[in-house]
Amino acid sequence: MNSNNKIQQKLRHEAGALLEQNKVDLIIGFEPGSLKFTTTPLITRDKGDLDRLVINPFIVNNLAVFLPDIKGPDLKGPKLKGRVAIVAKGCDGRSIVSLIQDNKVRRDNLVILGIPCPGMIELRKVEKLTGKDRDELDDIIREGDKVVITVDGKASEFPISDVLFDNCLGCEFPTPQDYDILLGEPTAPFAERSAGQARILKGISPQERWEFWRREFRRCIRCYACRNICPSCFCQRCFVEESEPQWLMPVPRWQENLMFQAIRTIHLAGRCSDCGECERSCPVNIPLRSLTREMYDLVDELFHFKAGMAKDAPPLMTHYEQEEAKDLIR
Amino acid sequence: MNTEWEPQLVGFLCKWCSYGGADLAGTSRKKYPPNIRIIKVPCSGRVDPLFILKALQLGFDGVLISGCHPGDCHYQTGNYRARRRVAITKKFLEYMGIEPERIQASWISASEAGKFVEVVTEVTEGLREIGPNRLFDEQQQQNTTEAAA
Amino acid sequence: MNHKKINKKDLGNLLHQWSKDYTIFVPSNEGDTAQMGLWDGSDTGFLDWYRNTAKPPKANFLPPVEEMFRFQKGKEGHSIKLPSQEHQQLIFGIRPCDGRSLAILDNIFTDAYQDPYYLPRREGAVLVGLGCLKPYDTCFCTSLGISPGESNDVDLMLTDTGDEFLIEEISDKGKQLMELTAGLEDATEDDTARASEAKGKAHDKVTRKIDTQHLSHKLLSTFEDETYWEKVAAKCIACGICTFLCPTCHCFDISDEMVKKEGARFRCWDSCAFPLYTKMPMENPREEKWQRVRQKVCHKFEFYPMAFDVIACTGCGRCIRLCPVNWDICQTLGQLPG
Amino acid sequence: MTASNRSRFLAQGNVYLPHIMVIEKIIDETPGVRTFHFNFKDEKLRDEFSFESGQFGEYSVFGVGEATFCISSSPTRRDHLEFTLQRVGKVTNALHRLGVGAEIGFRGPYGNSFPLDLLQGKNLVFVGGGIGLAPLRSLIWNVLDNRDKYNDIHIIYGARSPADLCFKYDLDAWGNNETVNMVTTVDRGDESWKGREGFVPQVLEQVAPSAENAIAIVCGPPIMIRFTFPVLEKLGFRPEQMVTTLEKRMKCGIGKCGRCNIGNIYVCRDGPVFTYAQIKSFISSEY
Repeated sequence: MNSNNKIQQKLRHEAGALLEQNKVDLIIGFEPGSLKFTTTPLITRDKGDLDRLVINPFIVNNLAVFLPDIKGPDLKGPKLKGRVAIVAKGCDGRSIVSLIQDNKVRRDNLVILGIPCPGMIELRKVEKLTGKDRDELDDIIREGDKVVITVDGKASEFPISDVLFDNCLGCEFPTPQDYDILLGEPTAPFAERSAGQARILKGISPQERWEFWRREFRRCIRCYACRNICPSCFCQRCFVEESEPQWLMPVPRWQENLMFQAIRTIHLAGRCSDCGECERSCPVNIPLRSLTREMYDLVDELFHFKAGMAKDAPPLMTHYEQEEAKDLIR
Repeated sequence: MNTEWEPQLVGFLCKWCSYGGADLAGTSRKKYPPNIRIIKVPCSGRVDPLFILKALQLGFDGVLISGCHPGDCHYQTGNYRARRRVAITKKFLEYMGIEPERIQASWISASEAGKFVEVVTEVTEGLREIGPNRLFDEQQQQNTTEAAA
Repeated sequence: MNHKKINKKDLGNLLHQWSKDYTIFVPSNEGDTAQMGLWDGSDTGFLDWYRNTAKPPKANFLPPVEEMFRFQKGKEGHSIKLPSQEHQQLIFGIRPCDGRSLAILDNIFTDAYQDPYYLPRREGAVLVGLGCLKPYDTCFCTSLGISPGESNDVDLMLTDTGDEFLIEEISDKGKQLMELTAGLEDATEDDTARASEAKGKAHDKVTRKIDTQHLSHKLLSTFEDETYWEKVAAKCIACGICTFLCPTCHCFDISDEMVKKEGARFRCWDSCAFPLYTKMPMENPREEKWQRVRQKVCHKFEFYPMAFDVIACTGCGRCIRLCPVNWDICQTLGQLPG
Repeated sequence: MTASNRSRFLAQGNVYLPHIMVIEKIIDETPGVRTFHFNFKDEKLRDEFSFESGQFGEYSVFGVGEATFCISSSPTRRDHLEFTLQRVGKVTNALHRLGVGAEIGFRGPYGNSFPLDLLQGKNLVFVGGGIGLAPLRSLIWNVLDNRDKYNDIHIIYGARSPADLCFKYDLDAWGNNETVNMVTTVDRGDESWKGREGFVPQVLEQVAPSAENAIAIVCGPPIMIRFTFPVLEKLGFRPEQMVTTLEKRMKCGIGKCGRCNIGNIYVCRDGPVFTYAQIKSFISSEY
């Protein structure tokens, strides 16, 4: 689309200037993926790579995941020494701020290239809508609040809300909270955000909810994609890898799987920006965002805290108010 | 047929306040339900959500976290942090389907033997009402009242 | 050789017949995730949507987690009890790439020591292959000597000829099964011709290619090229998707559990993508992410062929299709310097 | 060397099932290192079992897990088996908590062994560091029990401090053996230490055993091994004259679980004993 093209042009230009003027050492952005309708993270020091940078409705990854020097248990990320310019949508931007709050990255080492985000297209939804797999689709074109999907040469139009990620539909802050350069004009969130609330389990009994999760987590293979794709999961050593004491067996049984995800989500309290990457990356389609969004809403309800809004604010769990959550304690 | 099920409760008690309260209850020969197993912790702020979930996974029917009253923490702010943690854990696990009655928190000072007795009694009775913890059993939870009936 | 055929509408009856001797597994969709699941006894609706499973059929032989044995501590010391095993499974609809993957896995589980869990399952199982007419854009099986419509690694091979399936006997086991199977029609020459046409078409639909010539040599000369591997690995998030869901990855972990004097030893999938996999108390030979990515690539395309003379990749494309950052093995192989 | 061994190890039945063993004696070697004497609970198996110096086993504490250690006793001494371990993790900690009479699981022996046929008639130079003496010790006793088959024997052993020296009873025995040239060294001595000071590779260079008709057998921490090979080369040893045993994280012990590979070599199946010539030709530098 036109505006994307313009933003893309500007991005390449700005990124090139930053590298050229030695203001940053590394660019983290998106380039076209190897498959139709996909993009892939581009992490480069090479100016020659920059004409591959893209902005389109498929730039789904939360690139903040690459920022902490150390990611996961003894798991070193790419060598990010020096200053980094990073492309950030609204949710990515909040993850970055959250990392700054947690002292995982320094603001003055970053140049944030903000993207006002109109929402990303979820291919699973397109597949459901058309009854076709991604590779069988001819084209997906976003036109404002419509999307035109072409299958077997036949184009059909749908409202954009039919194909956007739930977290995009429920997004409160599509424009990054903190940026150095904003590519494009700030965007407003969707007026009607209830579709993205993800409280899919409200109104059923605790037993039914537990039964639901028990069933879902039977499928989990413990590939840890949810953890490794998550910018807020930056522990050097994850509790599941502790051996003394061994909190969890490393085997993918539903009891352990469920406990892993419960504790992981609790660790995300006040950090999760609802980017939905955990759910998107899950190879067995466990609705993980239902959990993270619940946590997102919970911290807002209980402590009026939203993750990644102010880089100078203390992280949720290191802070307290005299009067809060009193009714939960006897 | 009629099973002699008794609720099993694990209590993480802060060594400065609540543990003293429990101690006092004992030395002053107050009666409280024998269903609680007490683990002394240096501060209620030491209680990791993992402890709570692990206790439930091991089959305990409920978990009680107890520390000093707000403002009285030996380490100044430990209990305030515990409060945030407990609030989030309790509410979140409720969403996952764990009955809120199974996760309880209280402020009990070293002199409040009476409150300790009261809290343990109430929590135990609450657990008796909701029945045994079958959360992590392999098979789907049958009618929980069946065992009690 | 004379082949048989069956009308698609009668497939349920056929599976029902087989279910008397075998536990039947068919492509099933659990929570939008395709895998070889227990057949419910009637549904053949998978024929409408099935292209390939996300969870590879290796899971039926090397399950994500299995109990190796149980132990008990009594007055007389420890005693060990082996679990009983259900061996007679029939997997319907396995794709040629996945058929090959099991043949590849057989190497490792028969090498030097016979694996007492995998092999009995393998020996007891019947694989009914189903030719692939609609390969994904991630498929590159033809570069690895596999044709989407044909397989010598299964026991029976089915080809979609429109309203019917042509059934070919591939192995002795398949032949025996056919002898016991009633109610099948003989295929005509016309049927066979239509089947081979379908196979040819399918073969041409696989457009993604890798060049396996000199691959081993290139990997060897690139092995110490840290810059290349670091660049390749930069966007990898080191999760276990590509290895767990790879039909030929077979690495596993062994761990114990004990509750109240009774316990079990488990074996479960493990992945070279995880740093803990090789971590020793004092050092870790593959601490860095790029070393682990290199290990994954080299194991499949260099080390495994050195040991067993076959590339440990079938071109099924799962690792590309399911990767959350679109890390593409074909690109990595295609851009190898040297 | 590996191919012939493979068929020999072909096991019957379930290879993952451990034998129940009983701990008969525990020796504290250093504050963190213990030697366990153990034996098959089933007395029939005591006679049936055989192994060679350099082979290893998988030891388990039921309910905790399995870990890999070499058999540190000599096959020439059959009344019991020994293994030696440092407490570093979950399983080793659990093993250290066990007492005499406790039961452990054992499966093995796995892997290849020191090439005795190659060593016969040669001058032998044993170079060991720290707990790395455990596999060497099996071989040294093996050699000493057949003393007439071998020529000169040098043993150069070192540890960080006098307290870190393992198998002090063996060191004494070898020191008192007139047919052995025994040198013990520590990185840093204390008041009571009257022996040599210095790192093993340096001491090796000072002792300077001749490479003529000799084989060097090296085992110790990786850093020591890396510095020892160049010294041996300087002394005139060819890569074929240097033998070592490698350590990797292992789970299955039988070449299936995947983690102990170096290039196309599985240390558990193709090793753990290699000549330096073999290691040099590995594709991977990950050893």
